[in-house]
Amino acid sequence: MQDQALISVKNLHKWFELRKWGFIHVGFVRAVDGVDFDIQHGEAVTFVGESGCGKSTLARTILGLYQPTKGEIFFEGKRLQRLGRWYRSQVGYIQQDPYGALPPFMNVRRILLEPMVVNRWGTRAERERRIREVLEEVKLTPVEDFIGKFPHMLSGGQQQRVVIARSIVLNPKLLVADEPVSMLDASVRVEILQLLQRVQEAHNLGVVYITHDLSTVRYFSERIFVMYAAKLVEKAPVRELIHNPLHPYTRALLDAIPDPDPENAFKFKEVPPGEPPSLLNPPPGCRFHPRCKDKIEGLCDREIPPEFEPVPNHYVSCWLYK
Amino acid sequence: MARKGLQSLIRLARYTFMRAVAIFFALVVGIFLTIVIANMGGYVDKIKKAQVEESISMSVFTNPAYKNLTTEEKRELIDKLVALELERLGLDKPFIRLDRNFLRSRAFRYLIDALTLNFGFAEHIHSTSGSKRVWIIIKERLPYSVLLFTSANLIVFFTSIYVALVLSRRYGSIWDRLSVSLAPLSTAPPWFYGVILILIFAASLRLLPFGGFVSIPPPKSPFAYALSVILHMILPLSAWFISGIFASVYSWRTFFLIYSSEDYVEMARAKGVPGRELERRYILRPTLPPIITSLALMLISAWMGAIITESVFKWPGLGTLYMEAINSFDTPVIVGLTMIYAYLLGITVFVLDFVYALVDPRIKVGGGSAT
Amino acid sequence: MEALLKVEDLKLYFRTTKGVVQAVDGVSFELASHTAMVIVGESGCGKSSLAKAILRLLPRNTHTYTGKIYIDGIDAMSLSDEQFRRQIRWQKISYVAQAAMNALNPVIKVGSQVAEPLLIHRRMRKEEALRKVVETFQIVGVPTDFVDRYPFELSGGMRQRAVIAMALVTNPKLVILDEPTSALDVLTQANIMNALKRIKEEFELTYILITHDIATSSELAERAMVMYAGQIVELGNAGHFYLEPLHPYSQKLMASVPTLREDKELDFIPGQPPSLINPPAGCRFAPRCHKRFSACDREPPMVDYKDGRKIKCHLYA
Amino acid sequence: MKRLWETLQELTRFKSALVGLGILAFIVALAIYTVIAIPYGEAVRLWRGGEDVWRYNPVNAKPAWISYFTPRKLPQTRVLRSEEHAQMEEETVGKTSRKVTITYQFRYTADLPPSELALVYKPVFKKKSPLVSVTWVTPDGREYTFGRITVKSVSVHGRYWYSVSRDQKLVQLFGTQNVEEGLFCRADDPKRVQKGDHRVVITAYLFEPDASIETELVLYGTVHGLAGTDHLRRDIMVGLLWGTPVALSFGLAASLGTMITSVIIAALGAWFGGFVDSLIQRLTEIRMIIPTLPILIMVGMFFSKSIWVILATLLVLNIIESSVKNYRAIFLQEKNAPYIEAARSYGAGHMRIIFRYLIPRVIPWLIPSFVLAVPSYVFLEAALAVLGLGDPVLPTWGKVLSDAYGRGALFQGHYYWVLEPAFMLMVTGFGFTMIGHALDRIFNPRLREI
Repeated sequence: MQDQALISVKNLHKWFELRKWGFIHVGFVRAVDGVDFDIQHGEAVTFVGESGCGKSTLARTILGLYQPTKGEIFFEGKRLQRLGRWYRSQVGYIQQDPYGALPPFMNVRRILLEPMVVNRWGTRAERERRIREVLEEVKLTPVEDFIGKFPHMLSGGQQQRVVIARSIVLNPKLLVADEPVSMLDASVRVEILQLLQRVQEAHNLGVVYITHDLSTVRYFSERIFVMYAAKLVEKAPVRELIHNPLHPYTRALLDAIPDPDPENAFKFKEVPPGEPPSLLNPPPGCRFHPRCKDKIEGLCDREIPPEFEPVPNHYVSCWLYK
Repeated sequence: MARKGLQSLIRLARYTFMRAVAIFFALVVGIFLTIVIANMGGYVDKIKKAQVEESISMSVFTNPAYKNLTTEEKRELIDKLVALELERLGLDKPFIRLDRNFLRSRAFRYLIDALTLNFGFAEHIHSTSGSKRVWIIIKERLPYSVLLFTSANLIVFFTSIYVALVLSRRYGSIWDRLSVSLAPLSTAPPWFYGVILILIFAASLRLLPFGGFVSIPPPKSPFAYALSVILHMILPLSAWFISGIFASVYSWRTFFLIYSSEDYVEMARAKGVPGRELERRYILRPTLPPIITSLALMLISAWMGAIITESVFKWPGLGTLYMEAINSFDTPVIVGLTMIYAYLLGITVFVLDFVYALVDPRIKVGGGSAT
Repeated sequence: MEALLKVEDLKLYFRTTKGVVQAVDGVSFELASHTAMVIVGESGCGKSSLAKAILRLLPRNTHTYTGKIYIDGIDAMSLSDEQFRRQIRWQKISYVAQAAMNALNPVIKVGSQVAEPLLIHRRMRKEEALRKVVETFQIVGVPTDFVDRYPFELSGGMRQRAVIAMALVTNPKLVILDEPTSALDVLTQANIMNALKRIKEEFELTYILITHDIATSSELAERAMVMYAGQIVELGNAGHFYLEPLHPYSQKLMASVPTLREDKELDFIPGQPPSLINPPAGCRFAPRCHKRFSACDREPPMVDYKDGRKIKCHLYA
Repeated sequence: MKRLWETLQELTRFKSALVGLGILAFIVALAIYTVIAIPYGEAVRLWRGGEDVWRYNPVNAKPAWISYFTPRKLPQTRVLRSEEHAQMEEETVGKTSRKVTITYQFRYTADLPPSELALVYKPVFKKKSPLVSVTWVTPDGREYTFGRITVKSVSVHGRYWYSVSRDQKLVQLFGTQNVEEGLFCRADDPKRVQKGDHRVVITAYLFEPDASIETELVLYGTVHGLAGTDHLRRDIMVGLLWGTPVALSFGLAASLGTMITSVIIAALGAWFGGFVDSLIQRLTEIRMIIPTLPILIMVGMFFSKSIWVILATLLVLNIIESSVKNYRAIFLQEKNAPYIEAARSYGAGHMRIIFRYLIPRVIPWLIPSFVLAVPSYVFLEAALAVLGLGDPVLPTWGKVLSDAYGRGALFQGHYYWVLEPAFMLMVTGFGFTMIGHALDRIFNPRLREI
């Protein structure tokens, strides 16, 4: 059982139909277009990519908020057809905007109670006990000070703690964290990341961590998946990827991320020209080829690159590694 | 450039056409529903049938010509006459049927009549030209209503937007605070202020006429005639103005204040765009679509409010006609008027939809919401 | 060198239902011509308010607005609103607003919005102005046919560039950039930073860059200013600041920045920034400071440290 | 509960809201008092009672408090009963007949003559009705004899009403003056009241041994009660008082009912989207075209004028209301809120999301608009009444106003008749609007600092 992947995604597609006047078909937005990966129990994986690359759609599809257009998701070996309550209680969700993620008209107690009520979890006394338990776990102590508060009375960091508490209140096995710290101040960011890490280790959770900010990744996850225009272009362990990026897009991305260094002010960066393609009409072949300086004429612009493994455990979808 | 202009013109035309179709559809359904509601889903037919039966049996039983008929024979005769009369009135057909016989139901015939402005003949009321055709009676009164309420609404609308802009520039000044505290004055509808104004200016001070369109007998010279009309218009217009202006100023002022803290307004201010230009290009222009929507809603409620205001002022428009029809129980006129109101509302919605499309580039250029 | 911008004891307070917010509380600094200064700090520390105070973009609920501002030798505070509009706005200072995505009027074509400052301040004719806009678009990397489009037809990155083009079109001396890239992707961000660096050299501009993103701020910074609770706590050359921050707050802030290329133990600042309605007496950072001592109950002086650095902390007094 | 209390506390920051709350408290108290003091049945009986109930009230009398604003002393209605206010003498005339002399002596000091004069005879007899005549001696000694009649038919209460004001003899005698002026004003100045003692002698001949007679002399005043009277001598106060609970319940019910259905429908449309949403949008368009007021008029004409039927029609028409559009826009924004997504991720069902997540979110917008809508429905009811479609049974402000308007109160200078219901309408409207505006500023975050 333990060697079975926690979640396994095979050839996943999520296309949204675009209509005019509400009925004339215009085309499909291919937000997720053929994605494969496995995540093991207790493993934290980062999906990194620019906004609009489909990473949030992927997260929502994993969460069961969207029905996949094509492809399968297996959770602990079980294929998910219709996403029942059972599955919902196995997956926790942490969002980007902590204030928006909390219903403003509910107090902390009610917010934490809701998932349990919806999933008919435990008795009344058990629920109360669980609320206290999770609040202590996310360090919102003393619990009594927080339990009656409404979201607007809490600071951003505290709000995000409530969100984390809610995501684990049903004892899930997988956490999906979509940019959990990007709206927080730098000083709080680290605190929340450390809390997430502690929670993950304490419960041996699988984590899907979605971000556009590569610099936080190394503090948190084991593997990085790089996504570009609805496809995964590179998968590798964190260190390997940072020190040996293979895909031209990954390289550009890593180059573009600054560290706080006064030298930066005197350097120009090499940035690929243009913008990511529209997902309504993605370019043929490799989707990065129009911006790629290493593209192979006649190949990259024609055929979709398959996944290569030039270094063990380091996968890349790029013709350069054929 | 020219191609782009043509394209946006085509888009505009297509949009207008789609809206016209949608509103026509809504109009047909709306009028049909009005017919059904007005007839209480056929209940009015039952009343009419009962009336026909009663009057015919009364006349048969009291008519000396049928004195020597037996009761049986009288019954038969009555049934025959009733059937004839019902057929003549079209009451023999079902009021509404929701099957393939729908097209033969009375409701459908009413609908066709209503759509072709064929409202039948009035029972008591007639037009000044002596016609009893409901459409002609209504047509005669329509301009009076349109004259009064279009001008009233436009005055309120433009004054309030202008004043609101000035106030939003002077946020926190005495005038601004005054406008906030006066806003509740608009709670009362125009007819209410009409009553009060008549009390003050007509009854008490005897300065202005109580109501009507022109003094009786109408003055001969065109100048005196116009003057008399204007004198008669002062009170209704003021009533409308007082009732509308305070809330309107308040809400537009608040609206402009909200929109003047938009990022692009601040940016324009930083750019050094002078005050008036800023208001015109950065506050007024982007908010035109919601402003137009609210003008539409205002006009729609105005058409309704007009009924009572007119009857308070005895203004010879549709509202007073309504009143007359109610008092003389003139069913065809009432139903016809209701239909006309549906048309007025439909036309209002359509015209403003069109203007909306003109001012919102998202419709003109395309894009906007795809889903 | 003559300072392009000189600010003395600038104060900007707002009135709210809960009390008076001291958003900018006695800020003084100088900025030499052709330098780029970053202002960093947590959200709500008053950095955006400082920008607005310099630009005289005062919200309706302004309570206090005092101090001295000299721009290019002009005493800006003594100007009337109309004089300020004519002499300073887009003549001396231009501005790239936070969330520049919304900084464009949705119903006016991009080109004519960018051209507007030229029509107002340079009294150019429309065609002439549009020609200049096309030129500026080329410099910041916006396709020139976007002149004729509406903002909603542009991507976020393009809108941002258009706003930057708008800030440059009249060749002002000083550009204030308020979080110009925070909503954008890493690649776009890098791209815009490149463009900003290039433009700075080309037009001999002076920048004030306001951001909460310390890593990105280093892309442009020559001078660095750290704000905390409405006040400056540290001011100095960027080289010193990034490598060896002095104020305990700056130190903690730097320690909380994750880095991609080097391993370092991340740290965070416990507690929350104080409310600006009733800020604590004495050093405003003291309640969260790991180095606080008895003197911190008193207002710390602005200490002139070596290399022209200024620190508002008793440790260096 | 706690939030409600906080809201109320915040309301007190606004002076206008305080005024509004005061008005509202007054109106509600008045409504409760009315319903307890004058039960529904009693109110209906009083309002429809007509002459029987209101016989002793003057016609179109002004409210009594008017006297405080005028230097003149205005007469109140006086009922002088023979048992208390007169001397009775009886002498036998012939075999069975008796002559009863009832002598009234009263002082009249008001500055205006009474609005009307009446004599009430309360005879007891079996077959032969008494014969009466009246002699009126004015303070300056003029003497008039009139009203020589037989008291024939007697109404249920055993009273026979004789209108002195319409006595043919007197009417002819005084010519251009009316009877009250003739009797009460000075001979040299027919507009000034001759103050002093009047003596009225009623002579009655009774023809049966057991017969008897009592009389009442009614001097109708020109002012009456707190609110005055209308053309049917009804105390307008009854209308004003009962108008309060009716207006409140009509306004609140219409506003609440309209809002609830519209909000739910908007939420359903926005949440489910697609076909449901387009259907609801088309229905909203259709609804915009259906003319509300004309339809209410038709219902009032052809079906029933009962205020409750009108209310029901209004609620049915307003199941989908034009505000659905506004609510829908808010819901469309809210539906993509992260917290809704979170709720879906832990498995909350559609109905739970709509009723526990979406709708509570818009309550801050709803409360002010609910409060602000109340007056418009109160005025709608009044408007229908003014059009002559008021409830035939219940007294309402609109009915009072409509009666006043219909009876030409404005032409005849009975301003109080128009102003009183108008005042009630206006005050109620003001109360709700002031609270509504303040609530708007509290709940609407965009307005908070404005």
